[in-house]
Amino acid sequence: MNFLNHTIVSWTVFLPLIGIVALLCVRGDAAVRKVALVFTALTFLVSLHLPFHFYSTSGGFQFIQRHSWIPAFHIQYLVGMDGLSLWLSVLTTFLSVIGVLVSWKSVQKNTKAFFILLLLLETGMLGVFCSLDLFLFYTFWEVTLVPMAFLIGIWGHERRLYAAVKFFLYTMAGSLLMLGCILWLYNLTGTFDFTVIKAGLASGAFVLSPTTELVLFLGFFIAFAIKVPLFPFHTWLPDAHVEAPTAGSVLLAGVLLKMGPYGMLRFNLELFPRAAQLCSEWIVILGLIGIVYGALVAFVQPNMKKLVAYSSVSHMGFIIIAIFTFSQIGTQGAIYQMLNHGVSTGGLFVLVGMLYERRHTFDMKEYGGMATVMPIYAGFFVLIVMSSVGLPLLNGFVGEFLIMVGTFTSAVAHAHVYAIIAATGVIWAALYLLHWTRNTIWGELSNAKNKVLKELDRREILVLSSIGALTLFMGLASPWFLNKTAATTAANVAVFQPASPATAAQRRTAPPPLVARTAARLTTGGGQ
Amino acid sequence: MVPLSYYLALSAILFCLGVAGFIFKQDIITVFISIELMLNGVNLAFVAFSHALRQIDGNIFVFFVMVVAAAEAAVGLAIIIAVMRNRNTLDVDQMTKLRD
Amino acid sequence: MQLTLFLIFAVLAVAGAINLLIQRHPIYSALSLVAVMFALAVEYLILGAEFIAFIQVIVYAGAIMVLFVFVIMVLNAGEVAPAPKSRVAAWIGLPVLALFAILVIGQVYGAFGATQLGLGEYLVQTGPVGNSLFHDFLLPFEVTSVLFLVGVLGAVVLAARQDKAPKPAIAQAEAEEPKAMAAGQR
Amino acid sequence: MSPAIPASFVPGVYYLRILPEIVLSVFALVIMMIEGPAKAISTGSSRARLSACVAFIGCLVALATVWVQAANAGDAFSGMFRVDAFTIFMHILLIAATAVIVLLAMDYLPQQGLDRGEFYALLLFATVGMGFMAGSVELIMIFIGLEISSIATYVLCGYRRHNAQSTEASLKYFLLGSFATAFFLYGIALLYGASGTTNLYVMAAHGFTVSPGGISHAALVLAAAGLIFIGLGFKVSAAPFQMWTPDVYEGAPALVTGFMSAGPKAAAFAVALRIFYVALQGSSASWFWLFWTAAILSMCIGNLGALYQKNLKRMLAYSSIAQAGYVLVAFTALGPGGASAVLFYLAAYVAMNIGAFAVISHWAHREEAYVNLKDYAGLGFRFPWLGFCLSMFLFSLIGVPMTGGFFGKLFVFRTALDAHLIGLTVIALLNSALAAFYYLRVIVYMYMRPQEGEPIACARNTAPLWLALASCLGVTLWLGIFPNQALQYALKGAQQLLR
Repeated sequence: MNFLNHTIVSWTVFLPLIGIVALLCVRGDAAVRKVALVFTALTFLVSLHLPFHFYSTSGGFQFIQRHSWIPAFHIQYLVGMDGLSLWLSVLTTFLSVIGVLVSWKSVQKNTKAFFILLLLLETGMLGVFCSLDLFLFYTFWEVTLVPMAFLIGIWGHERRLYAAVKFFLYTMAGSLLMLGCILWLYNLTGTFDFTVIKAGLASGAFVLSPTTELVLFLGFFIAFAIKVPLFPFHTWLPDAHVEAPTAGSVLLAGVLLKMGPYGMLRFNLELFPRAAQLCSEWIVILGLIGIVYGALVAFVQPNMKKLVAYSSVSHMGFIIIAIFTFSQIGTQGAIYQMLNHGVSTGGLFVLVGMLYERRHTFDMKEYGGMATVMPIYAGFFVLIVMSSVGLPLLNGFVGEFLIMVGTFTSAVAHAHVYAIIAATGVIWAALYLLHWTRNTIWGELSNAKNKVLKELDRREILVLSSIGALTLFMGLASPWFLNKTAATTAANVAVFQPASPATAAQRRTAPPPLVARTAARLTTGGGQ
Repeated sequence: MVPLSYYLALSAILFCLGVAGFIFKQDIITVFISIELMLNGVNLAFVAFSHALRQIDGNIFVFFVMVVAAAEAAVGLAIIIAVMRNRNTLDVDQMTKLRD
Repeated sequence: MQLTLFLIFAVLAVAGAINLLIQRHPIYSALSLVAVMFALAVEYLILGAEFIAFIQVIVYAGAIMVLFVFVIMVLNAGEVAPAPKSRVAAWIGLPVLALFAILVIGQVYGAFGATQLGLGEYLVQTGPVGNSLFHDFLLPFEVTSVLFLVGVLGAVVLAARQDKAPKPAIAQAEAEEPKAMAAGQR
Repeated sequence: MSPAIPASFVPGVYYLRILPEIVLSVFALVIMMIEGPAKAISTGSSRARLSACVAFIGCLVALATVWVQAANAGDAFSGMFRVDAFTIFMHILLIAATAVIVLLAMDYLPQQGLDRGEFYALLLFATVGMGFMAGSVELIMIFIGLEISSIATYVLCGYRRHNAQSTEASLKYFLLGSFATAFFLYGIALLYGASGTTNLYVMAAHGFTVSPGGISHAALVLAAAGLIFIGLGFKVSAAPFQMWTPDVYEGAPALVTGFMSAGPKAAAFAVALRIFYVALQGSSASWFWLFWTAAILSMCIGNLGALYQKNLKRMLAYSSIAQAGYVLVAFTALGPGGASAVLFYLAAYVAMNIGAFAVISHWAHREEAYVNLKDYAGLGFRFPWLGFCLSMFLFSLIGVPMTGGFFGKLFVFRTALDAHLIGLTVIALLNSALAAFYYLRVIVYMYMRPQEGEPIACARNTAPLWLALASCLGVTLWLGIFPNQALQYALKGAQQLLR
């Protein structure tokens, strides 16, 4: 199988594109669905090659494939994977299969176009995670934007136009900012090759002035923060989620949001560590606001889909905190939590979507006592909600625990405070998720319309059981997952480790006021 | 002896009067005539330079400008006739079919 | 002597140009332009541009301007009543124009103030012009034929009466916008 | 006069160097000739179809002869015309654009009831003019080329001569175009006076010290640059000389609008490159600000104006102003980088813009009844391929990766950054974000809005239309995905331009 290692990434990325060609050739909605399923499943299987041939001891990139693409601009087709992108790619292929399955019946209009866009989206998302050339990365980044906007705008719910345009313009603005920064970086270094830029910046071959580094950092950061979405940039998310079709919501929450933290880990931290340290406190504070704010807003949502959307804002806050406290455990937890969030929030959207298919409303008041009419559904519902809450033995627990530990033991100032505030987020999550479960699943079956609801069919059971099994598996077999990412995360945070314990202790004991310190660092050039 | 700048000043004055005509006249044909006036102003500059430089090129240039002006006049007047047939007016301010 | 000649005809040309602007009826404007052209023809002669002076009279003033006058007569174009709206343009346009004139005159004066042009110092006769046209300027000379072809085609396309009007076009369009299409009926 | 003038005999190879222009003129003449006799023996439509075929073949032959031209690079006709990589690049671009327009006309003209052969003759003549604009290195030839293409375009604008809008557009374009030409000519006169030559390369080599008086001509050259800039600014519809664009684009037949926004604009930029980059190279510090200002104004006015347009032709008119602004951003970068960015962007722009107008002119129906945004509701799913093509062109205009428009913008921004025009680049980036909104609205209408009223029956899609759409789409994607070759050509053209 070794010969496959050179091309496996490309196969994974472009199999959905071949699927699009196949889709163009078939007629009839039934055939279209089957072909889409076959190709997403095939992509998933192919992508499983990756974890089984990944050397967990290496922190560098593997499965590298390099071709010259546009020599005049020194642009290469350069793809590869490290521990960071490995699981996210597999998550993408997995959720794409789920996406096809949940759209099986709910998408009746323009089916072929729907699945073409879904497959295009898959290619884009996979490309984002494995591109090692900044230009290629940007290309794939934008490629995800267009199909997602279409999925929301065409197959969405009532206010789909508003949501689609808002989504497109928000992310477009962010990505243009990133394009500007990529070009500037190219201007400074003369290459788009991520590995070269990283090595050059680390070794001092390319020198960025502190101001330049800060501006570049912020340019990339804002683009990613919009995608995450970090607290003040999150307003597009509830609209997009609520209006998107189920498959769109699943992929949006499951994968597209992960592109933000992925980008931060990959670019902001690896390329601009000084600026990252400089800004980390502000970002962590935004993340904390996001946790609390998202949870509180989720708690009062009557709309179930909005509830899940705001819970994403809250959950993503954890990941941001973990990333910007620069501890290896925390970063491990962040990656793991990205996967967990993809699985469990994706699962929550699937659950909401199944109810919507039956009742055509997201209003929580319309439901209640679903356990009596749909016991299997209720079982899966509770399982996935528990995973999202972070119940021990399930996947969410591992990620949140690692994040807490990582944050608490981090060398950054006020790490304890961050960890404690973040920990309250877990309580908030339990609050609104259990509140929701009580209102929907338990209680009295008061609404007459709910009495005739059909139980899950085989396809739906297949979808939910695969998600449910994954939550269990990831809860129990977390070392297998975390092993693969250990070397990468260690390399990732190595830059941030304090030179000696003494300096760390010094910093922790006497922290000057935050604002004054940031200003001082700006003026002195960001040095420690 | 006449300074070159006198000729150039005359040329500039004629050109500017042409521009003024283009901006302020309301009758399409007069607007077009103003453009011809501008071209005449330019021609004078060419001939004056030609003389100052002791070169024939400026003269030839004027010749071509006249040729072009003739072709432009033929087409321009045809356009004016077509507009007149459609609209029955030659007032620039009436040309308002295309506006925001 | 030369300066006197220059000034006389310069004043004539400027007067003609101003008259062009003042006159309301296009026919007077056209005739004013003819006057300007004659004055300029004399200036060309003073500058030794014999050939240009003659074709200025024969072709420009004689042929092209006659075409103008002819069209004015055919269209029976009359005076256009001044509209209040175009005064707005005057407020914006005049200062810009004045600025531009001062600028241009200033520039050329500054750059060429010292150069004197004498009468008869340099004479361009028809022979050298022809020679030059068929050697150095062969390409533009040939290409102008394309220009004239375009002119002919343009006149044919735009102004010639058509053998038959495009019937369905008008029928359909009339239903939608009757007044815009009224002219197409002829 | 320029050096190395053959005294009395012009070798035949000189004609090879203008072979594409000769071929196009001959084919145009053939069309003019067959229009007469054929009128007696055949009906209107088949006669026009014959003319269309002749025109298309003419374009193909002309494209083929560009290789002959390329094999005989060098100066021709006493240094009037220069065949270099730049000329070749522009020739391929312009003639190919015309070929696509001819294909589209085969579909558009019969549909509009305008099926007369003169259209094709005018188109070919306009291309001859543009070819001379691109290849000439002598101001007099540039002027004549400009006039040929302009006059032909004036006529094409008024081609729907029974329509008041069309003739009004023609009149507006004619008056303002001639006005601009006069400025251009005055600029030429001043340049001639300042340098004593009209050959751009001689001018560049000798500078502006030859003229009498021996006084510094910096101010005069700046005035000349300004005047020429006004003249060309009108032609490329750069702000603040853009005011005619929306009106004329709206009134002209849709296909002619497509042509106008592509060919003549590209040719005018080629002229601007030759004049400013070559002849006025030495005084770039003084004219740089003209372009800088115009770039910002064009982008902002174009994009802001387009936001409120309901008529698609008008919207694309404003968009073309904005696109001219992006080209001007590249223009301000100077040097071979700037020139090659201009060339590449023009190529991408021509492909995507003609493509967009191809769909619009096909969808417009008789008398252009359907050119408003609301007429596009539901188009995307009822005519998936037509919708797909239009969305791809619009995405390219937005600047989404994998399209020519994106790579063009990338090249422009990169070049501007290289030239340390950071403020300008930021403004351009902001503008392209703003522009996404109105392009996107068309796509939203096509795919996401329910159709109101009776569905619009689409005219039959003809083979020429598909060929034209496919070639525009192909070029747009080619320039977006594999731009390397085109980049190399653009760079080579730019280098030879500045040699």
